[in-house]
Amino acid sequence: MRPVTFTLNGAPRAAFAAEGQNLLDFLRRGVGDLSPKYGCGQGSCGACTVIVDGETRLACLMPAEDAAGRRVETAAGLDPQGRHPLQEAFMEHFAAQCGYCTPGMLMAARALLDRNPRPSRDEVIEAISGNLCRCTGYEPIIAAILSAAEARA
Amino acid sequence: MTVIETLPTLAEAARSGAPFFGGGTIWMRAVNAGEAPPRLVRTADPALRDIQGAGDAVRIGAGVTMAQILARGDLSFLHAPARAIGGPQVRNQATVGGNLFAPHPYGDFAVALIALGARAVLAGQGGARPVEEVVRDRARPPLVAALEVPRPRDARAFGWLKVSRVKPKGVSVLSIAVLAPREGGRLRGVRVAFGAMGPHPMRAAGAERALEGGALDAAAIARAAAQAAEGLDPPTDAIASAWYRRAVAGVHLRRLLEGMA
Amino acid sequence: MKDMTNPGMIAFRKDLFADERDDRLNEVGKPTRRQDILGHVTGRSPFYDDHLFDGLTHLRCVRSPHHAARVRRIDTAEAARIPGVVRILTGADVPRNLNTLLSLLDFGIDDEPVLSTDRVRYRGEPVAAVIAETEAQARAAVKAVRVEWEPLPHVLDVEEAIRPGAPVVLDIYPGNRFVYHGKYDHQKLRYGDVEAAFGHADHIVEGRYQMSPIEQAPIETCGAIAAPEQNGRYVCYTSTQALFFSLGTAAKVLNLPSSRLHFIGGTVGGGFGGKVDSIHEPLAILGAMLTGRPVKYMWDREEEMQVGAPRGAERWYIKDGVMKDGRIVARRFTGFFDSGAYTRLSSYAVIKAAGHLPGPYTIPNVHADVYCVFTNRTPATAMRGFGITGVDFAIEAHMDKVAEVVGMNPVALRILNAYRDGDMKAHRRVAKNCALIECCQVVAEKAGVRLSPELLAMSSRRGGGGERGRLPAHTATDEAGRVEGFAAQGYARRGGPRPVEPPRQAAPGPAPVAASASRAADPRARGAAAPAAAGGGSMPPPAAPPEPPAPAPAPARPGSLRFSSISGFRRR
Amino acid sequence: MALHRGRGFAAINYPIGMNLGGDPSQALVHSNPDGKFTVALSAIDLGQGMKSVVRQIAAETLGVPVEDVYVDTADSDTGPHDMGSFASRGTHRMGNAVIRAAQEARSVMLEAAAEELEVDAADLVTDGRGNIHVKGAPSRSITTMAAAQAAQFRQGRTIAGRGIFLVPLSDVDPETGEMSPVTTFAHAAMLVEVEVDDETGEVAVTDMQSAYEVGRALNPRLVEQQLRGGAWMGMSHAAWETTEPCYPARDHGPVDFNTYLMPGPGDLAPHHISVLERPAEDGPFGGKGPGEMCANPVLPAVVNAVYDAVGVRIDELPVTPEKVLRALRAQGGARPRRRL
Repeated sequence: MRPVTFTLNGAPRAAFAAEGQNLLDFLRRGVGDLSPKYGCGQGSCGACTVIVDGETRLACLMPAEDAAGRRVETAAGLDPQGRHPLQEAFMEHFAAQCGYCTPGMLMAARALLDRNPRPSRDEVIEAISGNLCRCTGYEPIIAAILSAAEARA
Repeated sequence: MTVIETLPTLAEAARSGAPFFGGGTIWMRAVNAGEAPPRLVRTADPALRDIQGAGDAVRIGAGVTMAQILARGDLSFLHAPARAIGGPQVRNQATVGGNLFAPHPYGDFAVALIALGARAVLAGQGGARPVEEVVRDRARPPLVAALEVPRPRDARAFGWLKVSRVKPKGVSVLSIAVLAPREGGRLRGVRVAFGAMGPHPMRAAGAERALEGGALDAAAIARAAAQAAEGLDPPTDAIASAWYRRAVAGVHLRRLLEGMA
Repeated sequence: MKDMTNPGMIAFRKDLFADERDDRLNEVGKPTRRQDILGHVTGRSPFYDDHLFDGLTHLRCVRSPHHAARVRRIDTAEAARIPGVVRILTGADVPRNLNTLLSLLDFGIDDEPVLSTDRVRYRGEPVAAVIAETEAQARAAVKAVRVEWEPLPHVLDVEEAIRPGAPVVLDIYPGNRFVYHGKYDHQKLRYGDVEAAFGHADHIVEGRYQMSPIEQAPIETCGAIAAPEQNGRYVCYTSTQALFFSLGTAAKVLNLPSSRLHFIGGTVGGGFGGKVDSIHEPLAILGAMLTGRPVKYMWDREEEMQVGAPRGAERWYIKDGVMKDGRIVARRFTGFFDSGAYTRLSSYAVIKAAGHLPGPYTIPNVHADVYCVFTNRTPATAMRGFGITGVDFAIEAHMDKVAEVVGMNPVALRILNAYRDGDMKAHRRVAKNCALIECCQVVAEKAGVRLSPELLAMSSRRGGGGERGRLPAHTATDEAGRVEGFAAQGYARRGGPRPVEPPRQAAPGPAPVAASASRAADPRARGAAAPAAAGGGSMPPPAAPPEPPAPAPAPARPGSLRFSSISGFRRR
Repeated sequence: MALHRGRGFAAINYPIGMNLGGDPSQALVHSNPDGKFTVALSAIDLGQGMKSVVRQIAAETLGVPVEDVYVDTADSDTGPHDMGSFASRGTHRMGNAVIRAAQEARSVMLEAAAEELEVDAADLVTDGRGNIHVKGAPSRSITTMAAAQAAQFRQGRTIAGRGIFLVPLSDVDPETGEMSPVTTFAHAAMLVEVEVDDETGEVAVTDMQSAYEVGRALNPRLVEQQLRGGAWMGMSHAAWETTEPCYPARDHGPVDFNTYLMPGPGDLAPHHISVLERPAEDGPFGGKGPGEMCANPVLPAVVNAVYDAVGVRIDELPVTPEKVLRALRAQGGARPRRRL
């Protein structure tokens, strides 16, 4: 076990990480942020997507200790009342069904809009291409992200 | 249970004899599945993430990520193959060095490096070896410090194509990279490489022979397409059968070459 | 090239069937936001794995690398010494180590162990379960369990499995076919006389259709967390799609009254049918019972894909008799559901499919033989459209061939043959509330498919019934596939009758059945009352495994039976 | 190289609820002292919107705003028995159980209101905005909150209701297959357009035009979620997915989402949907279950469209590029049919 001190959604946090523990397990069980989800542990589904120092990362593929000294953002850090434009757009566009991919999808979308406030449809598709959804057929998610971009512009 | 140990220098990592943990997209998956060896090593050496050289060749540290390459306007010739790796999250993590040893059906970036004639600088040994030789060494992969990648003199001389079933992020049915420099209307130093057409990225000797020394015209393209899969040994997997890969390798090579003509 | 500038419109055709609807409603019909949506977009929706427990342990299974094998020995000594290992479970630890999912509906013989002790029937079948402090330790210990396997012959194709001499998957079904009603090795549907009608048809159109296995692929993998509650109860957080079904299964397998189980779920990360099987709950609870610790049993993605039950493969043969004008006068099906190594829900799907035939069309002569076949493959289970998706693919691909043979527009062919209110269906109930014609018309209009004024004027509400609503004067029946040695009742009871000798099962196939007898159709509706005890997953399990044997099998007399279980019949 | 366009059609019906019935659902509804209602179930919401649709059904039946209803599911200690969320049974079975429970609770609420207003409960109506008033006399009214408080604290009544819905289990005749499978059917028709590459066998779905008959769209956006997502899954089943690419052999089975193929967001096609509503006589407000049938017509429609485009029939799913290419080679190239 080694101590990991980092920033989670703007607040300083510290917890112990086990050898070989990935960031997903560390955030969920070590820190208690349950918003990133386990979908594969293989880097193939995107449900565990978080933002580390401004870049999207698959928490299941990142050693927990690598969070040391870095800024980690998760869906739990958007708006607890759901007032972030992306959250509003996902609700308005019925862009979630089971909701399991939603936190990761929101983080992929957020990273996109942070660097590209007015993305094209193709740029949205590229940005969410690492995040699988089995329910919606993606179209409502694409529509929600495009509409959030418009709302923020 | 695996320990991921960070050593001060690449040389020490090389000496440790333990497998090297690069970006982690391959090793962390194995760690999660309980399939990794007890010890993996890595280094925080910043040189691994350096990109140098504005001249004929660029030296790319083995720890440079696909996202870093995509952020560099001067490396635009590498953007298409870098974008073909994983999804955005994977590209923020996957490294150039790690891609050389990514097992089938991964490793498309190495295909581009092979076609470009890139050489791998090996840690602790000095000197550089052609990437197509290095990628063969699957059992005991050497520790790569950097890649020396010749810039194509003419952007049109380098072509890239990845065929996948899922868009925009999907693993390879196959990938193709072609370097086809022209001198006085004739192709000189043609290099054609395929991904997912063998146990590791490979050069397509038949296609190269068909193109070398001639014009990039319909006849040459047809000859290259006909010989595309010569000497290659495509695998069967969940994505496609060996038969299918062999059947369409020439079609896709022809389409790529037609776009470069 | 596709044009995504308009990725999709939705139109509500309130003009159609308006006279059958009262649209003056306050809340129903409104596009109200989902009750759960705020939880979803804030990451706070509580899925089963979002419940944290101190001292949580992790359960992982030791699995067969063989399609079929005898288990000679399971040596857990080395695994038990791995640091962090809390307990290793084998079949001997399971109070009632044999179950079939639909036994809760009195549907099928118990056939599947929770942890197999003697024999495995598919690659991935579990024979032991390791409980350890961490997932990594559990994985290491699983690798350290030594199993001596004796590989056995296996069979993977449904039609090979039913050939004489094929390796037997389950001894209780020596023909590798589920037994229906204690009588036949398949489910029959007989309506009219297809063979006679083929003789009068202008065209015969035949086809063979195959669906491959498909993974439900919910993004949340299946699993459960169980922990001791106070007062001798166990709480179980689960991803199940059917809370009381899983509770009932756990109660039966663990020999516990349902009152000692507290199941919590309801917020599930996608299911699509793959979370009905109740695989995780019994083992997680058993682990909690034997260790006193919270236990999580969660599939990883590889297990979800290869060990988790898929939508099973189906193979269908269809033969149609068609008139020049496009009327289909006879349709015969032979269908094979690939159930994999155990029954799970496939036996149910076969009856569902049989009841669905011949699709949404009024065809005066229909004949179907549908088989639930056991192979050495991952057991199949439900998935979105269970029992229907595969045969709908077959029917509608076949309709396209028929349209071509008679030279008709494919949409017109559907409308011409579509069922309408008042028509008699092949399962001998009158159709009502039909809307196939209208769906076809709306799509044709949108997509610019030209239909004749006659076809555009047709309606599901007109032209049905009458001659189309009458049962056939004559229905050809037969006793092909008769199986001896099975009791016609009470399958699900342990200690009940077993086949006394290898049952005789005629090899079926797409060829016409050999023996054919006639009998007058019996339009009398049979009593629909079901015994209350058969319904519901919460039925308490029997206190002790041994039960009195059921009465000796009696020859079945059609018409004198009252339905009491889906596979078995009890005398009135 | 040539891309060939083709169109394919399919039409289906779909049985709603567990085949043969025998699958009960129960619901409990009760009011808090302030007139807010809780619906207790053990049904599962796995994304289809169970919590939301029964919330609307309960609110409609109770005659209160949807905000005044919360659906609590699934805890076996508090939610009564339900067979589960499968077989398109959720909306139909549970919706009916909730209607019955809500009707019972509503009748107590109206009796309580009648006592406060000193009128006959049969003369009372709800306005759906939280008020109960005498029919034709909106001024003689009481809020549901006041009625609930009066019931609990003055009159000693429980505003609560129990509901169960059961389609009795049907016989199956072993000889003829005579049975009552279900009581209602949903319907759909689908026209799919594809482009087929005759050198690689690749098939791209380029357009979908559909009509779905769902009884009643209890929530049009939830219905759209099912139809859009379900049609995507149908497309996926048609041309991408299988756990056993070498079926019946078990080799090369996918173990992750990189090798288990499903269409990505770049593979989508426009999907234009028409919704028809012919109420089911025993459906809750006529509703049927759209969640399963939405995928079914896409599979055959894609296969038929491939035939229309290049003249090869792929009768084994999924329609992989390899199967198309092998069939094209066997046929000696594309033979477009263009019948639609």
